Amino acid sequence: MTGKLATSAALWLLATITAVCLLAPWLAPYDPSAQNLLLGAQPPSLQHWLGTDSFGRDLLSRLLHGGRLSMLIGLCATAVALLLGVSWGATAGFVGGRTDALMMRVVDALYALPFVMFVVLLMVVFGRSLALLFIAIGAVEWLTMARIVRAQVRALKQSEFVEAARCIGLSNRQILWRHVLPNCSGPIIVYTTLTIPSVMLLEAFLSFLGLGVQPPQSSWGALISQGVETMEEYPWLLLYPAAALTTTLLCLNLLGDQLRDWLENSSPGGAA
Amino acid sequence: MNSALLRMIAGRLASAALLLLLVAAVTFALIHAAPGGPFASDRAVSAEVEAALNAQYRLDQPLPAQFFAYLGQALQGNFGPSYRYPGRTVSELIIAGLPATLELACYALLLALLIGIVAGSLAARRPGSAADQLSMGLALLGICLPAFVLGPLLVLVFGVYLEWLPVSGWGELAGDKWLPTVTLAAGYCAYIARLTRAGLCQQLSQPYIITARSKGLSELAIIVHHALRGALLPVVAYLGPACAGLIAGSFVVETIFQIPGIGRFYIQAAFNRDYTLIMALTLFFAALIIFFNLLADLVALWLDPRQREALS
Amino acid sequence: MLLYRAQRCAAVLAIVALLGACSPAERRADLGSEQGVLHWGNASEPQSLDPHIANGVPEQKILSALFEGLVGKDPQTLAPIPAGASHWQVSDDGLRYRFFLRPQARWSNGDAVTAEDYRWAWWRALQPQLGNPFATLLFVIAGAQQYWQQQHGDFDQVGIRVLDRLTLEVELAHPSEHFLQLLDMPTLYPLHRASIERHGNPSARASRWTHPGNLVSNGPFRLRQWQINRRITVEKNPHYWEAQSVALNQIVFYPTENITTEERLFRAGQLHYSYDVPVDKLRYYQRYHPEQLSLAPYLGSYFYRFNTRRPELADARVRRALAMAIDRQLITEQVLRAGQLPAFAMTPPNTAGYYPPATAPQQLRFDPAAARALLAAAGYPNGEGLPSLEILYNTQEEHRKVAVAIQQMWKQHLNVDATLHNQEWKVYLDTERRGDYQIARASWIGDYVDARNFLEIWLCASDNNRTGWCDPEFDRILLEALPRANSTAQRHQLLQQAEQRLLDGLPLLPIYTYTSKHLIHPDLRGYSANLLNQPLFKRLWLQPHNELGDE
Amino acid sequence: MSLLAVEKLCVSIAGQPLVHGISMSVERGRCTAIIGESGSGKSLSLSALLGLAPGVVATAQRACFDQRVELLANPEARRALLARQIGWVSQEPMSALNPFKTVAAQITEAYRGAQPPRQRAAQLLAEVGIRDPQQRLDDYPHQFSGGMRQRVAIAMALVNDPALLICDEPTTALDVTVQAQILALLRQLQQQRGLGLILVSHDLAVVAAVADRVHVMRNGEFVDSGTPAQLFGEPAHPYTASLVAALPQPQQRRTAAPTPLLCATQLQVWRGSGRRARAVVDGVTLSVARGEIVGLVGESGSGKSTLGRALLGLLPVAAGTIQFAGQRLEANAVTAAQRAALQLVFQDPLASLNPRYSVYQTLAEPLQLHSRQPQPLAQQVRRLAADVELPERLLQRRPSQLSGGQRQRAAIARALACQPQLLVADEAVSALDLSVQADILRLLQKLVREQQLAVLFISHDLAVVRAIADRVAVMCDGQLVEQGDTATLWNAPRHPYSQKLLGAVLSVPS
Repeated sequence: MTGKLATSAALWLLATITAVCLLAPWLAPYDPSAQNLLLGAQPPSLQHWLGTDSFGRDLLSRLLHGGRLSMLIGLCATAVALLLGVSWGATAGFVGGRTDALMMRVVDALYALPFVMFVVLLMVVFGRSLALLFIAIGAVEWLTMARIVRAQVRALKQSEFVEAARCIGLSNRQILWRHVLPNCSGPIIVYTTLTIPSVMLLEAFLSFLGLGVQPPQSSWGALISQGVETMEEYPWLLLYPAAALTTTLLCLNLLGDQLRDWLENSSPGGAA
Repeated sequence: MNSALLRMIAGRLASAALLLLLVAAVTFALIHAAPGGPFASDRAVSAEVEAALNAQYRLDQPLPAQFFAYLGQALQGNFGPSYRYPGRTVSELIIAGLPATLELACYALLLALLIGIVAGSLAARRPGSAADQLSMGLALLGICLPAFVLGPLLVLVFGVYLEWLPVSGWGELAGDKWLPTVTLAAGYCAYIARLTRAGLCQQLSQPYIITARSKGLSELAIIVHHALRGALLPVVAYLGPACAGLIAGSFVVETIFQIPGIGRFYIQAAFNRDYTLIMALTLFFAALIIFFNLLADLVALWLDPRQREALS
Repeated sequence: MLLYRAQRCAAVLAIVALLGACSPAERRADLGSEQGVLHWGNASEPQSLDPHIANGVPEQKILSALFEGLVGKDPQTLAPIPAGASHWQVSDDGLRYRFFLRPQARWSNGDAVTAEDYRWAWWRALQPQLGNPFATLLFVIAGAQQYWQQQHGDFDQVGIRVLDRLTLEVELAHPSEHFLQLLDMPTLYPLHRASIERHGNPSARASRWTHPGNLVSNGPFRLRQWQINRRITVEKNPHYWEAQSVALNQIVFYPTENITTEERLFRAGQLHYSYDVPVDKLRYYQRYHPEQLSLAPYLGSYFYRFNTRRPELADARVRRALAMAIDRQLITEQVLRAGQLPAFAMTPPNTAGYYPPATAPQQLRFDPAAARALLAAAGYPNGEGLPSLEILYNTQEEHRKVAVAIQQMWKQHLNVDATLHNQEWKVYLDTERRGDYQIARASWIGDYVDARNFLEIWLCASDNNRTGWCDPEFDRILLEALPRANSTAQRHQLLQQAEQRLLDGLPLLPIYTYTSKHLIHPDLRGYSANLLNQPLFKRLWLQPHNELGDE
Repeated sequence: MSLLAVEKLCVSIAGQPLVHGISMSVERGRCTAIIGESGSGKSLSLSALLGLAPGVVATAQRACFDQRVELLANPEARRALLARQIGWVSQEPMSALNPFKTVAAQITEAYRGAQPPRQRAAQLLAEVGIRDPQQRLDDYPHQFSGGMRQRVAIAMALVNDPALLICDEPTTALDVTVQAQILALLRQLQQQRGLGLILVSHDLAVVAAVADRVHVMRNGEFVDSGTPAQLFGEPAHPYTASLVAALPQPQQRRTAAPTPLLCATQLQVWRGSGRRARAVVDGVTLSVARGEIVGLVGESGSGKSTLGRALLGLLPVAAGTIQFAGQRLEANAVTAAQRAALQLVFQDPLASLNPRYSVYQTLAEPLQLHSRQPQPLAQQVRRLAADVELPERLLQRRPSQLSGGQRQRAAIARALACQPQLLVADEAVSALDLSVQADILRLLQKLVREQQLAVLFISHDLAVVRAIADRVAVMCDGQLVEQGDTATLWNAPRHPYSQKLLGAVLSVPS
C-alpha cells in the first residue's frame, strides 16, 4: 500500500521536477546569470523564493537551469550507455561461443580499469566539452548494461520458446528482434531507470571536483560544490541544490526499484 | 581442486598483467596528450632551464622510448622520481599517503558491512514491516545522498553547529575519523543493506529454509545459520567492484576532509602534471581493483561449495 | 557460524578502533601557546625545501624560518637589517658591496658559516640542471647572466669574491637599489656544501639532502619532521647566533589547501595563523573579531591581459573602452570585500616610494558613456559588430567571481558579449603562452619592492609579456635610460614615463591591487603585516592569554 | 490411540480461506495419505499445521499431537516437537538441502541425543542406504544425486527418532527406479520404527503402494476417504472416480505406414566442449513412421531429449545419418520444408510460449512463415485453435492468463501450424495434472489419427508411454538398449535395464 503511494508520489514529483527544469527558460523568474552585486547573498524571501547567491543571482532560476543540464547529461549519457551496452551484450549473448567469451573478456577487463580515474584525467586534461562528458560517463556505465543484457539474452536463448521459434524456422535476426530482445526489455528498462541517477551522480561528482560543466553553465553538482564553500554563511546555497539532486535521485531510484519488483513479480518465469 | 584453484589464480594474474599494461599505455597517452608540462609555471621558465630539466627527466626522448624505459623501471619496482616533488620518489609519496587511504577505506568498509548486514537482515525478517520500510527507506536515501552532499552536511551539523567532532584531518585530532568514515560508508552501507535484504528474502523463500524450520530452529537461527551465507554471495560479488568505488569515493572524502591520502594526491598530481606519480597511482589503483575482484571471487568460492565444484 | 563470529569480531574491532580515537576536543593552539609551538597555516605541501628549486610562497615561508641570508628585512618597514652579515659597505659607484659575516654564525650542525658557503650556494643557484626559477635574480651580479647563458664556463668571472673566511665582496653589473632586498630571498641563501655533496651530485634535483635529518641550515630554526601532506615541524636551532632571543620552540606548518577548512581549523583553535581568509567570512570577523583579522596591502597586481594580436583587440580604443566600462569599486567592495584597492595602473602605489602616473585613475575611470563613445569610434557602435569576447582564467573561485562580474558589466554598459572559459592551471599557462586567447586573467606579485619588477614583464622580449604588445620606446626607457639614472627621483620619473607608455598602449586591464588576508590568534605577538607578506619568525612569540579571557 | 489428530483444520492466506475444515488422524506404524491435484491445498494444510510457512493462518478445533500437545495453540511447544518428535521430508530433493553446508552438519544440526554427532550422522546415512557413509559426511548436497539427496533429507528427519514423519511428495521429482527405492525405504522405516507416516502425493500409484488410509482432497476439502483398495477399486465419489478414470489406459494399436518417415542410423551426439565434451547420444538407430507413436523412455540424463532434438535437426550430429522423407537431414543445412515438417512440443508449456505474445500472435507467426493457404490469416488461426480444441475467446490472451492444459494446446497448435509430418513430444504431459494429461493424450492421438502424424513421444512416465505408444524404445546412458512393440516389451522385457525399469513401475490396483 505505502509502496504504491510512494511510487505514485515519486512519479508525480519526478514529472514535476523534470517539467519545471525543462521549461526553465520560460519558468525561471530571473535570468540565471543576471547579477546584482549590491544585493549579494540573500536568504529566501518573497522576491527570491530560494534566496540569492553572493552575486545576487536568483538561486531558483539557477537551480532550474542547472537541473536542465543535469538531466540532459543524465539522459544523453544513459542513451550512450544503453546503445553500447545493449548492442554489445545482445551480440555476445546471442552469438555465444568464442565470440561471447571474447566479448565478455573485454567487458571484464574494462571493469577492472580505474575508469573514474580516467574520467578525472580526461576532464583535467581536455576539460570543458559537454560531449566528452557524455561519452566519458556513458563509457563507464555501459559495462553493467552489457552484462545484464548478455545474461538475459543467454538465458532467453536457452528458453524453450526461443527453441520453439527456431523450430518453426525463424531466422536468427527474427528470433533476436521478435522473441529475445522484447523479453529483455524489462531488465533493460529497469536498469536504464537506475542508470540515469547514477549518471547524474557521476556528473555531480565531477562537477564537485571542478571537472564537470563549466561556468556560466551550471549543474546541480556545480551548485552544490559552490554551496559547500559558503555553507556556514549561506546554508541555503547548499541545502536547496542538495535537496533537488537528492530528491530527483530518490524518485528515479524508487521508480526503478518499483519497476523491477513489478516486473519480477509479473514475469512468467518468476516465482509463481 | 587445489590445482584448479591455482590455475584460476594464475590465469587471472596473467590477464591482470595484460590489463595493467593496457592501463599504463592509456594513462601514458592521456597525460602526454595533456597541454602544459610538469615544469610550466606562471613565471616564464627560460629555454635553457626547460631543456636542462627535460634532459634530466628524459622528456626530450621520443614518447615510445620514454614509455618502454618507464615500463622497464617499473617492472623492477622503481616508479621513478616525482616531478612535482623533487627529492621524493613516487613510491615514497604513495607510501606516505597510503595508510590514511587504506585506513579510511577499511573503517568505511567495516562500518558499511556491519550496519548494512544487520539492517538488511532486520528488514528481511519481516518484509513490509515498519522496520523493513524504515531501513530500506534510509538505504535508498543513502544511495541518493552522494558523499559530497553528505560530507558537508555532516560537517555543518556535527562540526560547525554542534561542535562535537573535528571537521577535517585524519589522525590529527581526537575523533576526526568519524565524519570521513561515516561519509564514505553511507553509500556502501545502503547498498549492502539492500543486497543483504534482497539476498535474504530470496534465500528465505528457498525450500531448504522450510527444511530448517522443520527442524524446529528459531527464525534468528535460520537467518544466521542458513540463509545469511547464501544471501551474502551477492554482497561479496558487489564488494569487489565496490572497492573501485571506494577509491573513487575517497577522492571526494579526502578532498572534503583534507585527508592526506593518495586519492587527494591523484587529483593534485593530475593538476601538476606529475607524470610519474599519475602513472604509478593509476597502476596502483588498477592493481588494487584487480586484486579486490580476485579476492571477492575467492571469498565467493569459499562461501559457495557449488562454485568450488564448478571450478575443478 | 564461523562467518557470523568473524562478523561480530570485526564489528567490535571497528567500533573499538573508532571510539578509541574519540576523546574530549582539544585546542591545539592554546596548548601551543603555552609550549611555545606556533601552528601556522601554510596553504600547500611544499614542492621542495631546496632554496634553488622551491618557487612558491608557502615554501618561501618555511625556508625563511630555516635559513638566513646576508641581509634581512625589517618586518614592518622592509628596510634592510643585518642578518648573516653584521654590517656591509657599498662603494660610491654603487657597484661593489663588501659583506662582513658574523663570526659567531653557525650551521645547525655546529659548523661555522663562511663566505665560501655563500659563494658556493650562488654557484649552485646558477646551475641550469636545477631549473632554478629565480636564477635571474642573480643577474644583477656582474657576469652572472653570461655564466648562466653559458657564454663562459668560468665562475671566477662572476663578480663574487671571497676576501677571507668572513668577508664576501660582490660586484654588480649596474647599480641596483634593490640588491640588498634580494639577499633575503631563498635563491641567495647560503648552503652547507658538505651535507649537500654527501647526498650526491649537488646540482641534481632529485637529491635527498633536504629531508629531515639531512638538512643543515643556518637560520633560527632547523627541520625536525616532515610528514607529507600533513605537517612540517621546525624547531629552534641551538647553534643560531641569536638563539637566545628566539622565543618560539617550534613552528608547525600545515598544508591546508582549502581555505574554508583552514578557517574552520582556526576557529576551532587549531591554528595561530591562517594563510588566507574566505571572502564570505570576512564580514563575520570584521563584526565580531576584528582583532583577529589582518588585512594589509600586498605587493601584487591583478589584471587582465589583452591579446593585441587579435584583430578585434588590436585597436587600443576597444581595449580602453573595455577598461573604462568596469566599475572597480564595485568589484573590490562587493565581490572581493577584503579592502583591495581598485587599480588603474600596473604598479601598486607606494612601491618603495614610487607612485604610478597621477593621471592614471582619470584615464581608466569608470565611465560607461565615454567607453561607449570609444567603442563607437572604433567601429562598434553599441557593441555591434564586435565579436564575442572570451575571458580565460585558471579554475579558481575568486577568478571566476571577478570574471563573472566583469562579464556582466561589459554586457550592461557596452552591450558586449563575453564568455568565460576556465582552464586548469597548467592548461591555462599553456594556452596563454601560445597566445591562444583573447583576454586572460593574470597577476604579478612583486619579488622585491621595486617598480621595475612590475614593468619589466612588458618588455618586448619578455617571456612574461604574452600580449604581443611591443613598444620600443618603453623598452628603451627601461633598458637604457633607467640603469643610467643617478638619483631615486630621476629613476622614479623614468619609471613613470615607462608606465605612462604602458597605459597609453594598454595591453592590460588593471583591476585591483592585492591585499593579504590573515586570521591571527590573539596569543601571537610580534607579528606585523608588510607589503611582501613576509613574517620574521625569529621575532614572533606566543603569550598565552589569561585563563579568564577564554570564551 | 492416534499419534496426530486433527479436526476441522482451516487455513487461510491473507484473509482468503484455502482449506475448509479437514479432519484426519494417524496412528503409530500406520500411513495416512492425502491425494489431490495441484492447488488442492494438500501441502499447504500440513505446512500450516507445522507452522512452516510464514504468513499462513491456521485454525482447528483440535490439532493434537500424541494426545498432549495442541499444535496450533502453542507455537513454542510445536517448535520443540519439530525438533524431536516430528520429522518432515519435503517435495524437492534438489533444493530442500542447504547448498552451503555439509550433509553431516545439516543432519545433526538439531540433534539432541548423546552420541557424537558425526557418528550419529554416519549411522543415519547408513540406515537410509547411502554407501560409504563415513566418506560422505563432509560432502555437500550438490555432490549427491537426486535420490541420494532425498535419502539425506529423510536421514535428517530421522535424526531425533521422531514418532511421526511427514512426507510432502517425497518422490515426485525422482526417476521411477529411485522412487521405488525411496518408497521401500519409507515402508521399511515405518515398520521397523513404528513410525506414523503422513504422505502427500498427486500420484495414485504411489499412494496405493504405501498408504493405509487415503484422503482425496479437492479445493481445500476432503471429498472422499478410505483404504486404497476401497477408493481406487470401487470409487464411490465422482471425483475419485474421475481421477481413476484419468489414469492412462492402454489403447488399441494403430497400423503404421510400412515405410518409415524418419530413420536415424548409428547416431552420435556430443554435448559440451573441450575436455568436458562427451557423447550424450551414442550409436542410436531409430525409425518413426507416419501414423505411429513411438515412445522413448529412460531415466533423467539418459539422453532422451538430446536425441529428440538431434532428430529434428536442431543439434549437430557427430556421427551417423538421419533420413527424413527420403532426404538426408543435416543440422546446419535444414531446408525450409524440412524445418516446417519437423516440430517439437515441450514439457513446460509456459516456458515454451513467448510471454509477450498472445495466443493469436503465437499461432500467426509460423503461419505467416509457412502457410501457403489462400484463406485470411485470422481464419487459419481460428481453424488451428479449433483443431486443438482451444476456445476462440482465448486467442487474445497471453500465456500467463491460460491454464496449463490450454497452454499446451496452444503450443501443440503452434507446432501444427507448420503442417508438420513428425512431432517430437518431449515430456509433453509430465507437468500436467492427471485429468489434463488425459485430455492432451487424447488430443495427440486424435491428431495422429486424423493427420497421419508421426510422433516420437519422450517421457519418463512409463504408464503414459504404455498408454499411448505403439512402439517403445528404452534408452539408458545414451544408448537404446531395447526397442519393440509396446505390449511385447511390457510383457517380456529382455534387457536387464528394461526389466529393472518396468519392475519399478507402480500401478493402481483395480
